[in-house]
Amino acid sequence: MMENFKVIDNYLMVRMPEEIDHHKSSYISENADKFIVQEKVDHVVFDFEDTKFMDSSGIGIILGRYKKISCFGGKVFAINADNRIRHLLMISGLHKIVEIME
Amino acid sequence: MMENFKVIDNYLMVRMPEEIDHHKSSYISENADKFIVQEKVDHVVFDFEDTKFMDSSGIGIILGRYKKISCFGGKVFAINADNRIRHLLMISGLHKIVEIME
Amino acid sequence: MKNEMKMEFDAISANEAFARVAVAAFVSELDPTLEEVSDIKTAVSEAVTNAIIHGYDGIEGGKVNIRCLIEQDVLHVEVMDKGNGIEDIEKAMEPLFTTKPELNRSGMGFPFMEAFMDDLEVLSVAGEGTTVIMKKKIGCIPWIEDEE
Amino acid sequence: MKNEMKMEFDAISANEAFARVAVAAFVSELDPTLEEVSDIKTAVSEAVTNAIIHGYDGIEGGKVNIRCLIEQDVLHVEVMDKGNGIEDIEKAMEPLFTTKPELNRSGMGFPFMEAFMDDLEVLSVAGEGTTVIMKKKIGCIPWIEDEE
Ligand SMILES: Nc1ncnc2c1ncn2[C@@H]1O[C@H](COP(=O)(O)OP(=O)(O)O)[C@@H](O)[C@H]1O
Ligand SMILES: Nc1ncnc2c1ncn2[C@@H]1O[C@H](COP(=O)(O)OP(=O)(O)O)[C@@H](O)[C@H]1O
Repeated sequence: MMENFKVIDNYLMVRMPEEIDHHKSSYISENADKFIVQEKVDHVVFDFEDTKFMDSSGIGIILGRYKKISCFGGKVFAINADNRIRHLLMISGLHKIVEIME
Repeated sequence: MMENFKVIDNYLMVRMPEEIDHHKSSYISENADKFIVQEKVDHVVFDFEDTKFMDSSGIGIILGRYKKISCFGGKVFAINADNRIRHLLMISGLHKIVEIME
Repeated sequence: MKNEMKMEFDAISANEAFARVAVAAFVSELDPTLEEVSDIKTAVSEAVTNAIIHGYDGIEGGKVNIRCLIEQDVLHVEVMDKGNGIEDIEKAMEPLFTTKPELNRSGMGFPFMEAFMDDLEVLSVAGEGTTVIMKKKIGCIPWIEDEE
Repeated sequence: MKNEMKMEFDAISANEAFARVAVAAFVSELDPTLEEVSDIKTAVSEAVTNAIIHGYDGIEGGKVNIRCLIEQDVLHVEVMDKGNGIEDIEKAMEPLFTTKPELNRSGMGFPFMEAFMDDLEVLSVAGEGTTVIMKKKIGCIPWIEDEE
């Protein structure tokens, strides 16, 4: 699963799994944090290309990473988010802190 | 669902559903029998193109149709059967009465 | 149309996916849209996750119970645990309120259940457990009566 | 790895699909192959169908119970009904034997359960009901320990 994390310059790219729930979320959060600390990335990009299901655990993953990097000026991005994921980000208010890209 | 039954010359073509179980089977059997009687078809071709699941209810459908038409010299064919369906036909002994086509 | 189903399973996180898939499979006879299926899966996932991590603090040994009832075109779902219970239900249901931020919880579980189901009721007694009762009307009744 | 699940549902044919999907979802933590999933779905479908059409003669009102247990890499499945029961179990298990040929039954239910599971046991008391107990070892244990 480590191939789901890639560092490009000072960006961490996280390829989100097909199903994002609590069972899967700690793995993603812990590994993302490892990269943030060890590789000194500034920004995190969450790629939802493969994601077919997400519950509020996904919101927790994004929010937690945002809290870690925003104090140093880091930004959080979401790419390839389908309508449903955008809607979930919206009702959570996360569209205010996550840049949703086409 | 009626579009799953087609008469071509004296052949009845039955396009089998994605899931073949007892819940679905009476619909298929009853309609196939209607065509056999009303349209006077001799042979029945079961098309498994769409089928992703089948249990022994599928065997019952084929066996029942075979009994109806075999006494008049009718034959039963299976097309587009994947390995699993072939295996199910095999262990039921149905490969002896059903012609399995490529 | 009437149909009932109950299940009980170990309160471990591997069963979150199982629970939502099972409820989605149960409701499939109502011919829900993909969107409705996602709504139901999300809501069930939230309630079951809460039972596991808040009700039982992630400690194995507890059981989660789900009861589903289809009445006409309405799905009723109850998710129950015999865990910690909730002291202040009103506060718990506020968006972004969570008692487990250290576990990356977002406090959006109840708000998601409210957003995706037509009705949400939470019954809870501190020290005894929690029952979440949800309802959702499924849009389109299939236009042909199912055979059998 | 240990995990348990029980479910109870109305003995109606719409629940045949629900039951096999639920059991397949429960076993997914063992990372079964597609083939193993099909084997399990077929076996569960046979047992549940039998409970509905033979146990309860297709008459509504009965309940079907399923109990699943995962122990290490082995799935145990029990399917129970409180219906008619079976007079002669040995005969019932013979390939092509069926008491309901008029319903297009093929008599291949038990043979399929035997073919696709590693172990099959049938307990039945005429007038009281039937319990089918099946076991299957799932081939490949996932090579990384699942987190949590
Ligand atoms: N089944 C439960 N048992 C005990 N407490 C619960 C339960 N469900 C929810 N809670 C409480 O309600 C709070 C809010 O729940 P929720 O909105 O789902 O957000 P989150 O799960 O992200 O914390 C939880 O943090 C917890 O304190
Ligand atoms: N749960 C059950 N309750 C009562 N009788 C059963 C049950 N399961 C099987 N039987 C009996 O065993 C016979 C053989 O079952 P099976 O091999 O599954 O074939 P089929 O379902 O096609 O009849 C059935 O015809 C029925 O008489």
